[in-house]
Order: sequence, then structure tokens, then C-alpha cells
Amino acid sequence: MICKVLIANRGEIAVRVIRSCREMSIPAVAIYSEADRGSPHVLMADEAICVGPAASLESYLKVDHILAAARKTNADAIHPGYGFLAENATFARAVQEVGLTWIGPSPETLALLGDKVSARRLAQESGAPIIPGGLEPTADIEAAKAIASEVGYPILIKAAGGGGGKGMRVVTQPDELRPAFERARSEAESAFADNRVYVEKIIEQPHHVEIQVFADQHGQVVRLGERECSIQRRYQKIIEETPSPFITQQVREELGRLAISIAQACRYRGAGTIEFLVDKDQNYYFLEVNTRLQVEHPITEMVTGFDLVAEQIRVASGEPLSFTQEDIQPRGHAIECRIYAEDGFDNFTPSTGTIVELGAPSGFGVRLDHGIREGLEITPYYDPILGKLCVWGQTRPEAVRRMARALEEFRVVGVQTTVPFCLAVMNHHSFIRGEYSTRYIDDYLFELEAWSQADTENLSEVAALGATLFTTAYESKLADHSNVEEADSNWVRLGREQQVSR
Amino acid sequence: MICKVLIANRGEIAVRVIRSCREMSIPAVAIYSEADRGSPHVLMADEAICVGPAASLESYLKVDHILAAARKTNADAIHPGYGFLAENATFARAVQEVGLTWIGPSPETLALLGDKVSARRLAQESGAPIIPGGLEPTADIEAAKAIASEVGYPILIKAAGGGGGKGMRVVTQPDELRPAFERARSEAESAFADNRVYVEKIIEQPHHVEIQVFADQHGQVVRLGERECSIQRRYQKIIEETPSPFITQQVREELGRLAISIAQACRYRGAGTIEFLVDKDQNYYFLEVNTRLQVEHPITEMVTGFDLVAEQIRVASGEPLSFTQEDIQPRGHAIECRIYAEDGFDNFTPSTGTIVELGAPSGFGVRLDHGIREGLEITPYYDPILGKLCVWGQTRPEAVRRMARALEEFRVVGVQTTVPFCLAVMNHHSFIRGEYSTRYIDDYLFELEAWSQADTENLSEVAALGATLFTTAYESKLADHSNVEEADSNWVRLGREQQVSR
Amino acid sequence: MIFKALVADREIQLKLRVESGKPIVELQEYSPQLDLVKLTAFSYSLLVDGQSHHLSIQPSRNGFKVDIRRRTYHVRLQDELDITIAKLGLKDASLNQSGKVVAPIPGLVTSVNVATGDKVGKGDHLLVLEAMKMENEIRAPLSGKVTDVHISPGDTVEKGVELISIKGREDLK
Amino acid sequence: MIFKALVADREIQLKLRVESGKPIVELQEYSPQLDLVKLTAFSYSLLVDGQSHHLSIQPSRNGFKVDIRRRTYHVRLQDELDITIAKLGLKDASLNQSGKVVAPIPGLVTSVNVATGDKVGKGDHLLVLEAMKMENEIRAPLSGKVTDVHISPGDTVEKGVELISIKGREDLK
Repeated sequence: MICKVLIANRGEIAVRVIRSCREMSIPAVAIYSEADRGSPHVLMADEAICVGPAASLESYLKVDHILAAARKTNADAIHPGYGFLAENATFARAVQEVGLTWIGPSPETLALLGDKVSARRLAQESGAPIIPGGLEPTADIEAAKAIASEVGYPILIKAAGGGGGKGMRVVTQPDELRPAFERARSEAESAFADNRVYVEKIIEQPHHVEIQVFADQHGQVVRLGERECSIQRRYQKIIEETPSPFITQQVREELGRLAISIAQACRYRGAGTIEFLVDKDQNYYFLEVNTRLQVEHPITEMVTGFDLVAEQIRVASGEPLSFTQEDIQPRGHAIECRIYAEDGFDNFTPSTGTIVELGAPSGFGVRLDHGIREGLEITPYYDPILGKLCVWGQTRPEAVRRMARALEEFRVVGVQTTVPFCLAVMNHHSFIRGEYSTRYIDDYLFELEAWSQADTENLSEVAALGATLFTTAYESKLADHSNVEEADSNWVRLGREQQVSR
Repeated sequence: MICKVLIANRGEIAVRVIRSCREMSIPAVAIYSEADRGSPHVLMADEAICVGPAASLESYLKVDHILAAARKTNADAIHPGYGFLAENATFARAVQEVGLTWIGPSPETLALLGDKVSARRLAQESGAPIIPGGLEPTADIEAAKAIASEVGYPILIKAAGGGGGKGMRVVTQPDELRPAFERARSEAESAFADNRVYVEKIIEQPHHVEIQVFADQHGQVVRLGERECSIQRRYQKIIEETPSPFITQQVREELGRLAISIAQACRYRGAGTIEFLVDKDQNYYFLEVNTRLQVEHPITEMVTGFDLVAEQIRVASGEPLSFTQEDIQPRGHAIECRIYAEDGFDNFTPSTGTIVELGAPSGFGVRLDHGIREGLEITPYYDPILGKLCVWGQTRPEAVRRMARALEEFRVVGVQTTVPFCLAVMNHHSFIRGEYSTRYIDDYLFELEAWSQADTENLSEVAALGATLFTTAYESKLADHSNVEEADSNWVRLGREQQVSR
Repeated sequence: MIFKALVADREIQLKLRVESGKPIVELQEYSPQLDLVKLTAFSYSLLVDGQSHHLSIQPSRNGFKVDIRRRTYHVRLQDELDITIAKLGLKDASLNQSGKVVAPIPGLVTSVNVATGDKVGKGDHLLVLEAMKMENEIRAPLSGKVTDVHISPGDTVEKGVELISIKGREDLK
Repeated sequence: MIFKALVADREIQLKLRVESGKPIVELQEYSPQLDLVKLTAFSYSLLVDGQSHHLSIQPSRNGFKVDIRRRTYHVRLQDELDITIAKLGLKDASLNQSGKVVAPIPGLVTSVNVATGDKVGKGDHLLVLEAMKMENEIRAPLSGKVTDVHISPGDTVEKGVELISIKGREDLK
């Protein structure tokens, strides 16, 4: 049995893991960079160890410092969260080599699924369609031509070595292929030191749908339903929901079966997510496997009722899964909005600053996972995620309305967040009808912003009135319902009194 | 359809109702006393109207002020919450007479069930056992003697006119009856101006179990499971859970059927709760009907998934129930801890003061309904409830552990609360096993307090270290992760700068 | 007092008076019932005719940062003087790019900080012009050399009168 | 410096020194690694050998109110002087109920606020006794009339010496 867990992460996911540890009566150790000394994950943990300065490379990615922290605190297991070292096979192996339990799939599985080619081959062998052309990358124009004519135009050229849009080209006709291929290859070479590219069929109006799977060390594999993650900005998810409002029951079943087959084929262990693209005609293609807990796991927890982090810890301890496939009966509808420190109506540019006010939504069906507090400075060092607001409803319309209500309640002052953007989405006809693909933000950002600005006339007047009264308040007198004096000023007053009385 | 709801209440329940209104896109009007100007229910409402000074009699109980507020804001319905005027037939009638919708049972039902005798008679006619002897009160010693010998000793003498222990006597033998009866009668006379008393059978180790019912205006009546509310202080609930860990499935079914019969017999409408006492041998007796939303309704919402406040509003609008008996499939286990501004280890004495810090628990399966904020003064004018912490778990043990975790996360600084008491209960063997009756606090308060003090040695040392470093911090320098400057001091600084630059 | 609030590209005209200790604000011929109370360091509750708004108000260098309903508005309040200046069409007259520094309003020169031949930087304080009970600091509209000082402390000037001449760096080349 | 902390009916001995700007606290021959940072107005994070504690610390009239794990502790810190006085068994000697005001420690009388015949209330400042680099205000142990002043400013007194005599109100009847 695991006796003490070190969480090799920060922010909301570290807080999330601490909570399950505490419910299992397992002490939790936080690590922190110097920039995070005052972060909630440090405050909530039983123990906290500094692993280096602000830069991730010097702290959260510093394997030897993390292992030293585990040794120092006698932690016997490491939970990597998501991001940072979560899918790093070398780290997982190092953890196991010093005799600690790695809460995640085996290093071999991480390596196998971390490689695009081997992952796609595994998926294909398990019966999952892959995007036509996308099995192996090439640097040869003749091979590219052959693939293109096989899958049919338009095609997409995509760098094998990385992502983020670099080395990407859309080709609609055969005579455009050669110049596009050459440019993509040279971009890929300079960006990733790897000039191979994929030549893939273009998926029109694609949906991003993923299946949550869970496997124990005794060969049991289950699936916990799908998540629709098509609302993305910069290829990163921002709003997710389950069940998908788009896929048919038949596709749901097929994806679920394929996900299980893939997990079985690589002897998967723990929590994993099999990602698929689904086109407008419900054709689906394997994308990749996320060999860790997903950011958006809470919505699956809300509809199934199972604590996935607790299950990860149990499975890593060698226990069999605590539920069977039959026990998994999703109920109702859940939605997640990721709260990033970004201005959704200014190109999602990251926002830094100090959170001077934090009003968290609450009430029936609302769950907030966050790693912030009033007075916390949001630094530019890490991922801009502040937290995740999730809601559950009996029905999708109820969940959408509940999310809108919760977002309206959410007060974060000091940094720009994606709260206004998400609120606009909850009030947008296309999302309300459940009709959207990964093109959603491209198609509707203008409408969303217009909705968000609709009551500017009234609100700007209220703002002007507020500022005016604020000004006069220092001439006349403002009713003060704050009732709080700073410890400092108490201290100063006290010091004064003591000086007097001595 | 209801277009705007005025909430004739304050605090956490007003906030609760506002949330459902908002999810239904119905504007919500708050009322407030002068003492509550800065309370969250005022901040969250769409509109807020002052109805008088701090004293409830001058504000929250002032019927004409409340009706004037509704008229002023064009509210067309009134939700009374619980307490204050919620079960007041006169108020309900006044609301209807000015043409507003009353969100609750009809005034006639309120009057019928508000009277102990008529309520018990109705229950008995509906087939529910009542406590032997308890049908009608008497002021006659001969009648008392007859009842006592019929129900068998020991018996309880209890004032008909009120509660709170006044005029209450336990009689174990026939020869003690006359003096006890005389004393109880004279106490009752002076306390309630009513010298009639009940002579009842004593229920040993009683459990308080209640059934949630819901009825629409079209004759449909459903039940939403039971709540076990046996953990009480001063005859007031403090911890509730559903399902009951005590009653058998057979008793559950019988109580449910009786609850429906009673609701049908009085043509009930809206949300109601039928309360029963269940003795250690699973014998049960009708107690009373609460003709309103209960404080503890959230745990029923968590296991059934239905929003009871939204349903109240729909039913009051004349809509049929949105769910049938078959739709109600309770899932998992839910627990509520009431967070009172009271010191659980000092006789539950109320605590007033300013909330200088508020750290709300969150995460999977946790729901917090509260009506407080940092800087809010807790005044002595109203019920000391600050909020309700509810958790859901797949199983009872999971829910108990989750509640313990959530209570550990809960930070309220400035007033004493029942958080430490509830945390001790979650860690107490008898509660963990689900073995407790209404005698729980009497039996175990000492053990609970001992648990709560167990780590005093270590913590007092930490407190001493904290105070020492705090002291030195003003000589050397303390790392400041608060990053917040008061608006005031900004203002002062700004003023200074402006003076300089002009 | 008449304020003008600049917020979200709008100009909102406000009249403010204090009646029995309470501020009354008139907004386009209409006085809403207002009640502002402080909640915490930055957080305020404002009732406008009973409509409840939970605001965050932070004074900033240029006015106020007001957060309301997940939106941030920057509010600048202009008082009577500013408005009068603007009406006279002379707002920022002293900050034009010509070398002529003229009086934006009629007033009394109370001090002069420069003399002929001085080099000045753009924005440097040149003189103080007292008008409408306010001391108005007149600054250099451009960097250069003072070629003439037309006034002395104690002089009363009409609006538009040239006060100081500056030859800009460009001209000096 | 040696502190004693009084908390929850316990006395905790603490040694404090500052090394390269950082406070080091020794606790029963053991120095835990300590790190205290401020979070918000009242809220602090304290790491004790890596053990994480989220505290609220509020100075109060008698010391500190420290909230930790839903418990409130009142902490009083006594410094060397206080401890020395306590050791000498003379703590609060000047505040007994007799009419004799004696020196609780050896020291120098720097000022005297009362004269023979004055009426004083309980707690009134009588004189200042400088000792151990601290000015100690000596107060009246009871209400009454000053019957004798035995010292003047500049006098050095031994501990236990009578400084002032007061006849209590009870005695005056």
C-alpha cells in the first residue's frame, strides 16, 4: 500500500491530487518553485519542499531535485499530475529505479504511446482507423505524391516532429503539392531539426472526442464514457462536455470498444485517454493516447461518480479496479470551462498580475478545482490555467444554464480570465444547440464578443456612478461593511500603545 | 409563468434561491435589513430592497414592508425560504390576496399542518402511527392517568403550547404522575399561557427520520427518499445524511408510502417534509410536517439530481412535476454539516464577530451553500447558521472521508464555528459505523472534544513558533506573498501624487 | 458640481450635489437612488434604484479601474475646470507642437521657472497660471531652447496670449 | 534572546537568534527549519521542517491570536526581562494590594509623577524605574492617597526597596 505521495506538479492539479490523498488518509507532499512558495498547493499539502527557482527547467522539471524531495520526506510514490514530467518515460523509469511507486502507466507504455508512429501503428493493429496518409511521415516528394493521390485532395502537410501549426500546409490541387511540400519540409527542419512530414487527408469540421479508460495491473480494462473537447483555441481545449452532443450512440459504442482494445494491446495501466477525430459524417480516426490524467477528468467523475485520482492511487498500489464496466452508468450531463489567465477577447493573450479579489461560485451541481487565492501573483512562468469550473445537470440544457449561472457568480479581479469568453459561449445559440466543431472559435468569436459587449452602455454608466460615489466617499463618509483591519495596522497600533504604556 | 421572484429571507437560503432563479432566467429580488446591507444575498440578487432595521420583527417579519418591496420591484411571486414567514398561513394568504404567487403550500394546508392536533389527526387517519398518548393534549389529571396506564410507563409529559424543554417531565412510576403533572401544567401555563400537556409514551434512543415529498397542482405526489437527522443539539439538527444508515429497507418503504398518503390527504402542493421518530426496534411514529423547503434539502438534491428549488418555482407556476416516481433513483450517499457560528465545544454558544478570513472547501463531491464573505460581521440578530457543507460519495465511507477532508479545508477566522465539532464527528467511531440516535451528542461530546484536542501539544508549539517569527518579521523582513495594497492606500498615495504634480 | 465621466469611449455627463450628507448624482436629467458601501479592500456594493451591482474599484493613475460583471472599465472623471477648458477649445493648447506657449485660460501668472536662453525638455514646467482657484502648471510643448519670456510673476493674462516662445530642436539644426 | 511562549496552558522555551538576516529559533535543544511568509492581511504560511501550516496571526492586547487547523490559540511571548522578573519572584510586586509600592528590580528612578497628598487611582502611573535598558512604568496597586514618596529622580534603588506609600480608600474611611 502507498503510504505517502509526492505530487510532482503545481497549481490546480496538485490541489486536486492532495484532496484525494487526504480522503484516503495518505499524507501528501507538495513540491514548489521559489515563485510558488505562497501557492495553495503548498498551503494545503502536509509537507512542502522547494525544488528550485521559478523556471520550470530548474524546478518542476528537475528530476534529481524531485527525487531528493521524495527521499527527504520518505514519500513512497509519485503522482505526476498532467504536463511537466507526466508522460516522460525517463522520469517514470528513474522513479521506479529508486524504488518508488510511479502513479501512471509503465515507462514502456509511456515510450510506446509517446511516439506518434508506434502509437498509430498500435491503434491500427487494434482496429482503429487512422487519418488516411497519417501512418508514417516522409521526407520524399514521390512518396508524398503517392499518398496524396491515394487519400485524395485536399490534403494536409504536417511536420512529424512537432505541432503548433509550424510546417503545416493545406494543398487543394496536385500542382500545388511540390512547392508546399518543399516549404513545409524546410520549416519543419528548422523548427524541429526533423524534415519529415505527414501527408494526411483533411478532416472537415472535425470534432475532438476522447474516451476515458482505466486499467488495473490484473488485466481488467474499463471505459468511462467519452468527452467532447472540440472547443479549442490554439489547438488547446477550453470547454469540454460529456456526453458528446454530437456523436451517435453507435459511434459512442464503437469508439469505446476501440479504446478498450488499444488499452489492452499495450497492457495499459491506470488512467488513460484515447483521442479521436470525428468528421461531420461521423467518420472517426484515432489521434493519440494521453498517458495520464486529463485536465478535463472532473466531468467524467461527475457523471460516473468515481474518483479517478483515488482510483489511480489504488491501481498503482496493485489493487484491482474498484468498479466493473457494469458499475459505470453515466448519469446526467457535465461541462467543464477552463479558467485561464487569458483575455478571451484579445486573442487569448496571457494575463499576469495579482489576484486582488476572488469570488468562487458554488451551489448545487457546481465544482471548482483551482490553485489560486486572493493575493496570489500570477507569474508568466507556467501554464496560464488558474482552475476549472465544472457543472453537472440532469440534462444538457440544465447544465448549460448552471454553467452560465456559475460563471456569472465567478469574480476574479486583478488578471483577465476566460470567464467572460466562456459565459458568452454558454449564451450562444450554436453551443446551446450543441452544434459545434473545432472550428467553433474561428467561426463565432465575433458573435461571442458582440454578446459580451451588449450591455456596455448600461454597465459603463454604472461604472461611472461607482467611480463618482467612490470619489465623494472620501469627502462625505462611505458606509464600511468591510470590518477588517490589517494585521499590520493592528500591529502598528499595538506597538504605539505599548510604547505609551511602558 | 413566474417572471420575477422576491425572496422573503436572508443568508444562505436566499443565496440558494437566487441561484435557481438565475438558472431559470428569472430575476431575483432580495430584501434586507439595515444590518444586512453588505450580505452576499444582497450582492447576488438582481435587485435589493431594504425592509427595515436589524430586528427581524421590524424587517424580515414585516409583512407590509415585504409586500411593498414586491410591488415596487414588480415581483410576481414570493419565495419564503425556511424560517421567518415560511410556514405562516396569514402571510401566505396576504401574498395571494395582493395577486402574487406564493411559492409554497396553500394557506389552508399551512394552517392545517401548523396545528399539532389537526396534523396528528390527519396523519393517523392516513394510517401513520402517532406516539401513543400524543393525539390530544389534556389539562385533566384523570385523563392523564388513563393515558399513562394505557401507553405504559415510563411516560413523557410535554407542554402542548410550545417546545424547548419547558413543561417537560419524565415519569417512570404511577405514583410520580400527579406531582409531575401538576408541575408541568403550571410551567406550561406560565410559559405558553396554555396549561394543556401531552402525556406520551417515551421513545427510547429515538432516530429522527424524515421523508421528502413533492406534489404539483395536478394531483401528482412523489417522494424523494429519506434523511436521517438524529445528530441534534438543543433539539436542532446539525448533521444530516441520506440514506439513513439505520432504518431497514422495509421501514424506508413504509415511511415513504405513509408520507405520500399524508401529502395526498391534505392535497399538498410543492416541497414538504414528513418527520418521523423511529425507535431502536424500528417502530416509527409520525411527528410533524414541515410545510416548506428544509435546511437539509441539498443532500436529497445530491443523491437524486433534482433541483428542488427550481421544482418549487415550476410547481408554483402551475406546471406539472418534471419527474415521476420512477425517475427518482437515489444514487450514492450524501451528508450535510451545518456550519453555525457557535462553539461546539462550549455548549454551542453563539459567536459573533467579523469574518476576517474565509477559505471555502471545494473539489469533487463537495457543495457549499453559504451566505457569508470576508469582512462580513456576524450579528446577533438572526439564526446563527452561516452555511451548509454537503458532500456526496459513492458509498457512505467515501462520503464520511470526503466530509472530513472538506471540513479540514474549511477556514473561517473571526468567529467560532461548528466546523471543529463536525470534523470530530466524522472521525468518531460511532458515527463512522453509522450507529447513533438523537442521544449522540449527550453520549459522546466528551470523546469528541478529546479527539479535537488530541494534537494540542504539537499545534500549540507551531502557534508559538508562528507568533515568534511574526514578531521577528518586523525586525528582519518577512517574505510577502500577499501582493495586495488597499484601495484606500492607493487612493491616498494617488492623492499625494496629484497634489505634487498640479 | 458637474463631472464628465469618460468610460468605454463614451462621455457621460453627471451632476453631483450633496444633500444632508448624502451624495446625489444626476444623470441626464434623472437622479437614480444610489447607495454605495464598501465590502473589502477593493470591493463595493452599489445599488442603483435597487439594481444590485458588485463592483471592484481601484484608483489608477488616470482615473479608476472599475470591474463590473466580469468586465473592466477605465473611468476618467473630468471636473468643471477640465470641462470648461475643453469647451473653450483650448484644452492642451499649451501642449501643441508649435513653439508658442499661449495661456489656455485667463489668469494670473504666479511663478516663472525659465529664462531666455534656457534649454527645456518636452513636458518641463515653465510657469504657473492661477485660474479658477486652481494653480495650473504650464509645460513645454516640445524640447528646445527658450527664445523669449513674455510675462513675469504677477502679470494677469487673457486667454490665448503668448507666454513663452521656444525654438524646437528640429528648428535648431 | 530567550523567549518563553505561554500557550494553551503550556510554557514553551524558545531561543531566538538571527543568522545572516534569517531568524533561527531553537526549541528544546532543537532548531527546526522555519519559513514564514505572509499571504494576506492576516494569513500566513509556516513551514516547520517542511510541515506545512496555514496560520492566521492577529496581534491582540495580550499577545497573539493564532488560528491553526480550526483551533484558536492565544500566545503570549515573554522576553528575557519578564522571565528574569518572574525568576526573582517579584513579578507584579508593584501591583499587590498593599499600600507599599516596592522596586520589583534594581534600577534607576528616572521620573516621579506623584507627590505626598496626591489622590491616585488604581493603575495610575507613579514613577519610572529604568532597569535592564528598559523604562518600567510603576503603577498604583490600589486607589487611595499618596502618604509618602521615598525616592526622587536620579536615585538608584535595590530590589524590594519601598518607593511610595499609598493609603487605600478602604483605609481612609
